Amino acid sequence: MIRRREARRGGLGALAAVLLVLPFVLPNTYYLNVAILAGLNAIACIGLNLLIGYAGQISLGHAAFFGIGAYVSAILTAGQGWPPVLALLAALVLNGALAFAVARPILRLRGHYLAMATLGLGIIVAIVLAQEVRLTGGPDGMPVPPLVLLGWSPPGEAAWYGIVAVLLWIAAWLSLNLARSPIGRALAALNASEIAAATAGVDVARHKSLVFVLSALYASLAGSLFAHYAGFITPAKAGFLQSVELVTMVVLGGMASTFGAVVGAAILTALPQIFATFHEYETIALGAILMGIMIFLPRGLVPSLARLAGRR
Amino acid sequence: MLETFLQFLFSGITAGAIYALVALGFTLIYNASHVINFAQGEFVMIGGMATVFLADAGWPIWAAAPLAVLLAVAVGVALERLAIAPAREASTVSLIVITIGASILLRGLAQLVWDRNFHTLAPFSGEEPIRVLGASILPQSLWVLGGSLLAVLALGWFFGRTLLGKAVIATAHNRLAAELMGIETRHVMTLCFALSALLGALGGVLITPITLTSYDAGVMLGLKGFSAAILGGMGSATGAVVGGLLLGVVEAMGAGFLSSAYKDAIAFVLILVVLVAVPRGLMGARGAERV
Amino acid sequence: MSLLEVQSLSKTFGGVAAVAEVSFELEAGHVHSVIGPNGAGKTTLFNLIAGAVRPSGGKVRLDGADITGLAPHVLAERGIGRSFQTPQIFAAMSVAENVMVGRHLRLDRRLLPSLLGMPAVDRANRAARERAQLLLDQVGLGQEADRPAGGLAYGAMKRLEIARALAGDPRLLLLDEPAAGLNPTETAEITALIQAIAAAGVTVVLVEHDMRLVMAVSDHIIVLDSGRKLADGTAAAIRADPAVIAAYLGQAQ
Amino acid sequence: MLGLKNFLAASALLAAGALAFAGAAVAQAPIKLGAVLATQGGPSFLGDPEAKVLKLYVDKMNAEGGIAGRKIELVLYETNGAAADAATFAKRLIAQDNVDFIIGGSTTGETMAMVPEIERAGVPFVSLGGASVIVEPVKKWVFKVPQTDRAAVEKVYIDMKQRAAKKVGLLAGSGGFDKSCTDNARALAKTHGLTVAADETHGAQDTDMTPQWTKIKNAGVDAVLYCGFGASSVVVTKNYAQLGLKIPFYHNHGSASTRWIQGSGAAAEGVRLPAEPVLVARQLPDRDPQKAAGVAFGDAYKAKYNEEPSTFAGYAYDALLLMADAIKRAGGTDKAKVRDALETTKGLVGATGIFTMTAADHSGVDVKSFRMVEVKNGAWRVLY
Repeated sequence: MIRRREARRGGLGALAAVLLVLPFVLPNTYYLNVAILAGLNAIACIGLNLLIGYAGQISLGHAAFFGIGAYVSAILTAGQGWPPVLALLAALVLNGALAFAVARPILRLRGHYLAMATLGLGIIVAIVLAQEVRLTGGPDGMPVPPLVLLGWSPPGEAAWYGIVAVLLWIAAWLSLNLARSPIGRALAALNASEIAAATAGVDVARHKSLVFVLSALYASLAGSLFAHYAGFITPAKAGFLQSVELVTMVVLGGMASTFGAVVGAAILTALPQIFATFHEYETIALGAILMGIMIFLPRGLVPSLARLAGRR
Repeated sequence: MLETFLQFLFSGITAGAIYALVALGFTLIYNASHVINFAQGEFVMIGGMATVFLADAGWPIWAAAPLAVLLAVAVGVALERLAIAPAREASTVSLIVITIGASILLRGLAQLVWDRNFHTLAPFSGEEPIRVLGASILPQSLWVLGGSLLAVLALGWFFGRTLLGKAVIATAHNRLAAELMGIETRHVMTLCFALSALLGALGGVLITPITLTSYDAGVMLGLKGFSAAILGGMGSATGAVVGGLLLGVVEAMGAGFLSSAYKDAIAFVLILVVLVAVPRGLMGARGAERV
Repeated sequence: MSLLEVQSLSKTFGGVAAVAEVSFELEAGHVHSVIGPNGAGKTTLFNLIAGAVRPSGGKVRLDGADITGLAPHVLAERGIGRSFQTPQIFAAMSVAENVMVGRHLRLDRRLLPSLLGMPAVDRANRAARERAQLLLDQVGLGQEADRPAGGLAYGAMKRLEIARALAGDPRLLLLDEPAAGLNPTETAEITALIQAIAAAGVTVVLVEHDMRLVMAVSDHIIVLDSGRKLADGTAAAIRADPAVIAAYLGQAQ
Repeated sequence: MLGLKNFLAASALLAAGALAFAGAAVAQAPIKLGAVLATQGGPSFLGDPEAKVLKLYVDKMNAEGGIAGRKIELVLYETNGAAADAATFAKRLIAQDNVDFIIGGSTTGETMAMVPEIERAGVPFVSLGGASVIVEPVKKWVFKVPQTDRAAVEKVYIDMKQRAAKKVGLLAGSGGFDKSCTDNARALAKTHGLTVAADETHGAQDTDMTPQWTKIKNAGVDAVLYCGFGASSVVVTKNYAQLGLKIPFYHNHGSASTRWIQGSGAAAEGVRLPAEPVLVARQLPDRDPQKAAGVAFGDAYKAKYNEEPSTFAGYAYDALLLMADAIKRAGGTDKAKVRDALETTKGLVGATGIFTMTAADHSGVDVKSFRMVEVKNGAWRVLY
């Protein structure tokens, strides 16, 4: 246990160090932009990892919560003139309520059936966002007013980077705290054996609901911030492919590893940028790398590499 | 009214038969390995695209189609041998990500080797619609429907009557026990991927005259096929067909009687309701977990 | 007064009765055993009592309160602990963490302090860890506390399950074949362990095939055959029961 | 120290990644043209021909000595139509590639996502997106080539009225292109004396649209406008023929390609749509100023890619023409001067229209340049 606490502190320290150094080594605002997007994805992935990695419950519809976060922020600030922070909180409440309402019936399902149910849920949300043109602007999307915090609006990439970096660090810190609490152990327990966890006194349904809501809140926060940062959103951000991308980030980085979620998000956000100049080879390279990592490091990057490093 | 209803029904059956064919491919691989192959839609795409391009190069359809199917089978075998078998110890989710990677890779290859346009094939027996009580259905839809039924019968015979098929079932139930009984589970897995690719590609050839095809046609087909397979109960061949047809008919009725803008949402709501009521799909395996 | 009262409990799976009209009472502080040939319904009986399976009919009362069909985690809260026929351990966790999960109900489970990593959570974790070490020492796994549980031998997993169940401070402990797959030395250890648990005031129910173990520790034995109760009484009485002998001899030959 | 190791490993990977995409040093001499096009996914029917044209004509212009003696260097980023990616690529073109001019956003969504960054940085920008929101209200740096989809709908409605239609049915796909078209169709119906009697939608890559057609038929409409593109536009047309419908049937310019006719076969006969001149350049009368440009463009495209250009290919060509014209008149690549020159474009004859920009109009073409065409014997015929 002591060893682990140190590892947690070391990891959080390293994360802080990387986040602090990054803006000084990145050559221009474009790189900062990629870092911000990676950071926002990472926040969503840390939440998703609580659900998939720790509790072992797959969700192929998580982009829906990201999308709802983004659209609630967009609609309330652009259409209703709400202050952005209030809109962001409203998005959290709405997403939390939605996740809570669907959690119990849906999380009774297991494995591929759960994958199907969450996938269906995500698609339904994406369809609503695309069809309700009057509210959401339809498939072509809608503009979002800038973020305002206590009368201050982040003027550019650097300020945004600061906000996202701080929130990312806090998100990781909360996730690591939860993981080593009795709740975190209960999640890992129900992941391994639901019946054994229940027999040990873990209210399985309640814990599944709890982690589902929590992961929805992470996605909602990331979505609201993304909407204000990008200044424009489309329903594609809530779609099936986006959900698959989030899951892929978590699995690629390493399941049940908070830092893995961050690394997975960073890599999958940066990779398309690296390959952007390959044009028709871009998709081939992306697919091949994804397969290669999962074949040779099936536990995901961070846990597999940590294991290799530990062996030496 | 009857005419309208019949037309919706025919539309549903046309779409449903297509979903059923794709769902059967999912079922086959799932039965042998409990892997959900997210590249299943790409097998369908390869079948369609390869046939189109061979036909464009002057090959007659009766030669182009088998060759295209053969190509898909080769891809299926390669996928199993190069990507799934080496990662046998990986978790289910990791395997899903591998197949997602494969689907991205295959799409990338298809747009490089072929192109990014949509293509079509001439219908096998003409375009003259068949009229029944004022509603109409294309002859090609009957080809697709017949193909699904034939596939179900063939699979039923394969799993129920042949030694090889029984070996597949045994492998699915308990790999270790199957190996102890002398079954080469390695080959069983490869065989299932090959068969699944064959089924998918055959479906691709049959449906292209109706739906057209393009390098990314597999995404939506894969999604709908997966939904159909789950709705019917993953692992059941009959369930795949029932799920496919039901999904198609619900979409058509939803579009016709409720709202065409929300027809996909209506279909997914139905799937959610079914899963909440019957957590293992309509015809999925029943029984309590043993502890 | 009896701790657990089972009244015409039944369970059918697809028309086949796994447990049929079984009734008995368990006296507090004693060691009870459920024996019977394979397929007699012993594990199903456990599953019914511990809430893993909902009964088709009948009643279960704990200390006079009706607990029929309650969820496993509620029953755990009421004081029922159990182990499984095939060990259900949390393989990815350490041995000590497995036991700490068993302590779940006695810990601070509020969300906010957990997220914020408040000192109270640390304190609870430390206390749970200490308690886990004590229990692991008791089942003979004290040295393995920090190893991954998935790497344990089969017999050790069975003992780990007992430690995990004890961590919840149960009043009633159901042990499903604790001695299966153990060598004679280990069986002797488990025998002593069961006696120690009972001596501490926990009511124990065993499902076990090892008759020597059963006869050595049991105050009271229930015999099941094809889902029905065949006999019910002290070890000596059961040994002399002609119906039991017939059933067992019929089985053994 | 597990976590630290994790993190070191991760940072190393990231660093390697960063190195890999650190670009080469910026060269001064050439004109840097940035482009963001949706060559993949649903809208690839737009982006794919557009990218082909840019590659073809940048090479062609360079072979002919470039613009005002300077070569053009094309920096092209491809998307699948995702607006978020387009925004990132806009930042990349501006901050990383230091481009002088940006063409793209094949779709309205991409364009609108790129606009905030482009307006902030101040780079002359010509969009290939269709919706009118792109230039209404006028944004300082943003121009566009395609006629607004509103103009296309108006052209169709005028033709419907001439055929004495009163009730119109709408059928559309679910993409942004489709939705924007139907929105206009709903809004404009009244002013053209039409009522929308049926309003149906199909999903992306749907396999059968006969339910929608049945509902439209039962609504007793006099004419139908389809808003969509790609494989779906073929399936819709085939289903129309399958049901034996005889209602006057219009597509919007999403189907304006030879590929669509080939895919639809006999079912396409009699379908009308509003098209830019490039699609039917050869049939235009010789006195039509657009004939020469259109024919030359079509021949060059066909020679290189062995297919007829769609109208979308024409958009990219015209965007290039607008850029070359503006840079020549601005006497260099000073961004503010190029922008001012763009805004004073006058009578520039392109493949899809004749462009005259003003401070109030950053689109520059009007309804007159649309031609109404009809499919006859498997080919486009100009009606008027």
